[in-house]
Amino acid sequence: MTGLSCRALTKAFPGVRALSSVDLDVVPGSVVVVLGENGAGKSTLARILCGVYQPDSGEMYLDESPFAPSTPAAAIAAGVAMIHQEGSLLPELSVAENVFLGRYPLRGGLVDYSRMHADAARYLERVGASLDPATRVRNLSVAARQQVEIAKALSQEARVLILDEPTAALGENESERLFEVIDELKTQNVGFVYISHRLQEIARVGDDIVVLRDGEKVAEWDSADLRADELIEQMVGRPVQAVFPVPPEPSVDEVMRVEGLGRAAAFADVTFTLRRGEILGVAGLVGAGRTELARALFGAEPADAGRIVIDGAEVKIGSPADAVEAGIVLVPEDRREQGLVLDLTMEQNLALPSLTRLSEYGVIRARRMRDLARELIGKLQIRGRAEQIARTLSGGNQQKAVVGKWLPRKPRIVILDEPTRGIDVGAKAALYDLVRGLASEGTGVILVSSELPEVLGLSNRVLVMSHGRQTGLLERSEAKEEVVMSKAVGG
Amino acid sequence: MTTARAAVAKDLPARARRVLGSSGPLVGLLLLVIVLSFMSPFFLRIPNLFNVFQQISVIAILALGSTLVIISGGIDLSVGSVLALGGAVCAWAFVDQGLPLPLAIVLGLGIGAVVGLVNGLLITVGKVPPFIATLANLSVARGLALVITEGKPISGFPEWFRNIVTFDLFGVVPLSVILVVLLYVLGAAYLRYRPAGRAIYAIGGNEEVARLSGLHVVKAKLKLYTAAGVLSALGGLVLTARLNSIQPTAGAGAELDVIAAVVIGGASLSGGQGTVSGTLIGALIIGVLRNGLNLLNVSSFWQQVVIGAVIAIAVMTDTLRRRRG
Amino acid sequence: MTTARAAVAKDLPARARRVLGSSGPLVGLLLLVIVLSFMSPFFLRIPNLFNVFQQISVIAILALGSTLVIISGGIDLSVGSVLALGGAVCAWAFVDQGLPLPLAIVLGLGIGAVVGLVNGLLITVGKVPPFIATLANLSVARGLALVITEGKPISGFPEWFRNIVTFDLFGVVPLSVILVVLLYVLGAAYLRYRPAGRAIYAIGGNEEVARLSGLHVVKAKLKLYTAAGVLSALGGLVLTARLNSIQPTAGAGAELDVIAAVVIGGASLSGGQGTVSGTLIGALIIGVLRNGLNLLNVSSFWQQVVIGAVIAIAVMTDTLRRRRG
Amino acid sequence: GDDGDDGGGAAGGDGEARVGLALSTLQNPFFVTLRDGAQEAADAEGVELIVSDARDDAQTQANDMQNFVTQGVDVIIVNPVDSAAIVTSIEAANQADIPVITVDRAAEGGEIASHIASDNVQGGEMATEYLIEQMGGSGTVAQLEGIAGTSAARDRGEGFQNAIDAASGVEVVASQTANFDRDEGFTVAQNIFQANPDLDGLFAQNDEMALGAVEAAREGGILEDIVIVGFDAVEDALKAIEAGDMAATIAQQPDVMGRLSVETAASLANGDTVEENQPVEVKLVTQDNIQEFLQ
Ligand SMILES: Nc1ncnc2c1ncn2[C@@H]1O[C@H](COP(=O)(O)OP(=O)(O)OP(=O)(O)O)[C@@H](O)[C@H]1O
Ligand SMILES: Nc1ncnc2c1ncn2[C@@H]1O[C@H](COP(=O)(O)OP(=O)(O)OP(=O)(O)O)[C@@H](O)[C@H]1O
Ligand SMILES: [Mg+2]
Ligand SMILES: [Mg+2]
Repeated sequence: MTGLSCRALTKAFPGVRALSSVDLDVVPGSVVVVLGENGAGKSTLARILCGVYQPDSGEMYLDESPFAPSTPAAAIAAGVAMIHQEGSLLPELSVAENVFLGRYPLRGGLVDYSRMHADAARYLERVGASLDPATRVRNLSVAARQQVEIAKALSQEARVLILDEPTAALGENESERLFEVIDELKTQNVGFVYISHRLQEIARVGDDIVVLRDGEKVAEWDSADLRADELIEQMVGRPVQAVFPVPPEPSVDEVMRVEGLGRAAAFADVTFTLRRGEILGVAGLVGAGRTELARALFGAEPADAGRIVIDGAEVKIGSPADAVEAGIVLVPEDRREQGLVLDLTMEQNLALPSLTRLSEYGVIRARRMRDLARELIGKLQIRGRAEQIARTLSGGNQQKAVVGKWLPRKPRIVILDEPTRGIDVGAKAALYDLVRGLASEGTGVILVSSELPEVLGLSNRVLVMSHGRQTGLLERSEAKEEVVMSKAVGG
Repeated sequence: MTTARAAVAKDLPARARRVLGSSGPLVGLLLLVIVLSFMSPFFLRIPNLFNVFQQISVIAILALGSTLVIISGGIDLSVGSVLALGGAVCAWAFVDQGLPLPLAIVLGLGIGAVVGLVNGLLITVGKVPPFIATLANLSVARGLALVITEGKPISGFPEWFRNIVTFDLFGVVPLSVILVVLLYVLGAAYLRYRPAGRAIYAIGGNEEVARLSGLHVVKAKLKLYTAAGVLSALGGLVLTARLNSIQPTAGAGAELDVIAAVVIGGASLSGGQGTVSGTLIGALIIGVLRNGLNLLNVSSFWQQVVIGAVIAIAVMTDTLRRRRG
Repeated sequence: MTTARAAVAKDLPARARRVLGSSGPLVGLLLLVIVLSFMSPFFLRIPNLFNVFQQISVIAILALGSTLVIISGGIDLSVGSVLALGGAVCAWAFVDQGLPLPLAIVLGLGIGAVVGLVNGLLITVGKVPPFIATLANLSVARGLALVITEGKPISGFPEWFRNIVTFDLFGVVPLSVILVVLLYVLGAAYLRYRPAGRAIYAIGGNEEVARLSGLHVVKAKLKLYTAAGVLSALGGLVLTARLNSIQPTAGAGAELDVIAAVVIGGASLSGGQGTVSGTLIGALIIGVLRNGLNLLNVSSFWQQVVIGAVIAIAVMTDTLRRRRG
Repeated sequence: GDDGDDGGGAAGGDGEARVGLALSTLQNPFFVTLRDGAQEAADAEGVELIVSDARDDAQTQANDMQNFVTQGVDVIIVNPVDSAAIVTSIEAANQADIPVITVDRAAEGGEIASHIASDNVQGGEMATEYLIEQMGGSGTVAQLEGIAGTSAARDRGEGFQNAIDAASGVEVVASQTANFDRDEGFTVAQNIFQANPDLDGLFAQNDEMALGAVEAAREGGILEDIVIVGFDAVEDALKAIEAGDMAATIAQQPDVMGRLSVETAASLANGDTVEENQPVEVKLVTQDNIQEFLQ
């Protein structure tokens, strides 16, 4: 048969068997969806297909001839390209250069910038991003970067395209735009491997489904029209309640009051109160300034206007250290750049905010540190060991660690920026329980998320932002999807 | 998409900056020139300005190679030693062995290529950090230069060899200055218009991403370090021609000057950033400073204090300004 | 019972590694010692081994500070100059100004702290890259040392000052060796058991993450560079005591030796990795190599070649071995 | 040190002669003393002295010379880093009609108005002959070399070798570099003593290394058994000779060289003729004549 097919792929890392004897067929003009919990081996499989890793055993065939790429360059040359889960853009280069990295259009042996910019603009338009190709990627939002990644993969004109969680950072419009591109390419006989944790997308894009659990293929269907709970049960191995827990009733005591907060060129005039045990959702379109608000509340980039009052006293938050001192913590949206020190162990990462608390007479108790790490790993069901280097954890498990490291500090206010990005359904449910648990213990929670159902389902109240302005503050009962959307668009 | 439009507007000064290179070092250089021309009547004379340029020409040639290496995220500490080794091999071949001078020159450049290639192989195949690999060759190349010269300067080149470098075009522009300008124009064009040049920025920005994007990282690095070796040896030949002699100790400590020029010029030692025009300005800043302090007859002890302070202040105001802008 | 024993056995190498740091450099050191003891009958004698340790004591003291700085993702090029400045200030205060020696010592250490603090402020507040900030102070501190000493060595200390460093405990162990061991034990404990020590790894691994985890990054860096300055000055005092004199040129070029020791010891110049025990082994490798080549009376030209080659090979085999697992 | 840094160099002189002194290095007490001698003479003669320091780099020195020509000084005194490399700079000065005086080290070409120097080879011979004499005419010796490739290291090493070749029954068991540095002198000497426990004599190519060797010998408890000879007669070495720790050193009189060179320059600026060769005596300093040198 034509297309890409894999037989009995196996791959082990020190301490884990990431893939055991997995078969996969990618038929031209169709989309195989690969599902599985965090750490199930999805990215490992994808990386083998595109030459980043070599399998320990097993074979691959491309159009029936053996295919064993030893470098990404070889795979790209053979027509297999990939969008990596963790991003593969260079912030200091322009959008156009990122798109055509290594394949610049030339004229007389020299890079032809005008053609490169024109071509890049074409691909960008195709994914619905109207970005200037000359902009540096550093200046782009996470969502825009993801669109550049997609444009880059498209420009490789691959016959097999592997997408590892391409929509994790996209809003609904941008996602839909991507699906249209996929539909179009399917008609041109491109085959896809599509990895995602967003089950609601699957029926929209998928043709076949493969489920991995602990590195093994546990189920496959040649239709994507399946009920979510069925899929979940296969992935997790047990039924999971996919409904949002109703938030606990907050106390009347206010823990935080924010008045007229703003930061030049980012957002302005945000005013709200947060009560003890309240979950305040923050909704908005991509680029609305929610991340900027969260960072300002945490002192990462301090606000330059307005005031923040905690427990009745105005506080000056000029740095994250100040915020932590005041009992505010932030789970940032970019876990790899801002959440974890990737080359340190899980234990060291989890202990980072609590170093002084883990010491006695100024000396760290190694045993306590180890116990703390083990406890958090158990509590959050992180697939990983305390002494494992953080870089080698799967994306979703890294995300859990970023949340987990703050728990021992028993914060008064927790700000979560896109906390469920890239984590599996089971983990999501666990995280929702965790958030609810924090709230019921009296912690104030600020939840920033691009997944509207999540915000609406979890929050007591919802703050809506648009173009850096606060356009609404809705009670749970008023916060219906259409109302929030109209305010998010600018109403 | 207001976001996109805002981004474009925000990027406009960035565009200007891309064309001019970072303007910071240039401002620093101009300030220095203005201050010095008020302090010394000799400073702003045309011959003195060409003197300064000629005085930095050897360092500038070394720094061109180092700019590429540093943009790629590496470092080259062996520049000064390779300079001596290149000059020594050329002098040994011509003066001691009686080979024709053009062949001797090729041998001199060749040994530079070899040391550079060894640097590259140690780094890519041997996985030795660039700092250590080139530090090792700093030591090895210096040792070999001493062995070849038996520890003594070698001299005795024909007049025309010297003229290649010191002849003054139109009576004022030394040929070495023209050589430097030519090399820098080529370097700038390479970095901007050759795919291999662009790849250097990608490798320095994030080597893993460069690899995932299908670039041949190992090959690129080997080329880079070899080029840096050849340029260092070329610096040695220019020096030999200018002084009509090569000392085995020539260029000792040059690595710090060279790296300083590159970093003052706006490159980052963590890679991915830098321009050759910036480096030339960085080298000129150092050269102008030394020249000015000489003209003002500042004691050599205080000179070191002043040079250190000016470099720190120049880089500090530049980064602080850029941060605000 | 058997299981438990098996588990302990399995954990032994891992534990040993944790205590000793990465085993790679240690293996290199042992190999070197074995080879040299076959080549020279004098090498393996106890007094010679203590000599080597004592010979590296000054570099080791400097390298301790640099280890912390390098783990934090920085670099300190000013170590050698601060050594000279610390010694010079102490000598100037005692010999020229007639102040009591303890006060002179405090002044010497104090000037080290000041230069270190300036390094730290330039880096944190001035946003100057560590390479440039400390390069500037390499120049400034050396200039000041030359100014204070007027370019000449200063000598004339009481006998007891010398004895602090050179007295042989039990007839064989020089006090300077004990000082180094003590400092290294403290350094290791600090990195392992003090929250501030742990924070250094996080800062070097990813400064932004450290900041967003609520660590006081600026304060931590200021402390670090100040400590490195004090240690460099302490190295200068040990040198002054040992030679009963301080030269204004003392420690010139020491920065490369110091960084080499740290990196051979397994630290990464990109930060986040490294141990003080590794650094000590790195310094010993350099010391043993120089000692052995002296004992074998290898010509000074070839010595440089051999030292460079051995360092490259040592680091290469270590990284390649580690990569294989 | 006031290093003539009264800064007024730019002002130029009304009638006052301006003299450029291009030194190979100032990070060495020998040349600091030379500079001090020159400054003294300059103050006495009413000459403006501009000093540059090439830090032992031939290229830097070429730049320094170029800067002197640019400033139009009346006379240049140069202490070449490299005798061959300096020639082009001297020729440039000749072309600008600026007379050039060489001091301490000669140039291989160009027009030299006067050469003022002491002989390093001869000094090396004198020192080594005395060393052999003190050893009783036979035994084992070691040498501490200066920075590889510098002329002082070469010339003194040559003198050492000449004296060794002339003697019989003396064996050189080690010759290692300690880069003119006291600390390295200590380290390398210590290592040499380990490999040669019954070493009889040690010649160091400068006093700094000799003093390092003295400390190493003291620490090894063999200071009594070994004859150590240095070079340069720096203050610490004179004290060490007085105390009996060192046997001898060579006094080069750098202050005399400095003074003489500025006086010669002043004569040249006045249009007077000067001696083409002005040798400055080197002297062997031992315990017998130490009082002459100690002030
Ligand atoms: N380089 C590596 N070294 C060691 N272990 C690794 C490495 N890469 C992946 N692993 C491990 O292999 C397993 C599979 O990881 P993989 O990234 O394939 O998961 P995933 O299914 O993509 O998860 P997610 O949904 O969270 O992205 C995990 O246990 C992970 O910790
Ligand atoms: N690292 C950055 N550097 C420069 N500009 C940025 C950066 N991150 C975001 N921006 C810009 O800041 C603006 C607000 O982005 P922000 O991330 O706060 O929005 P958001 O509502 O949180 O959306 P999302 O996080 O989903 O992208 C956008 O215009 C974006 O382009
Ligand atoms: Mg994954
Ligand atoms: Mg956001």
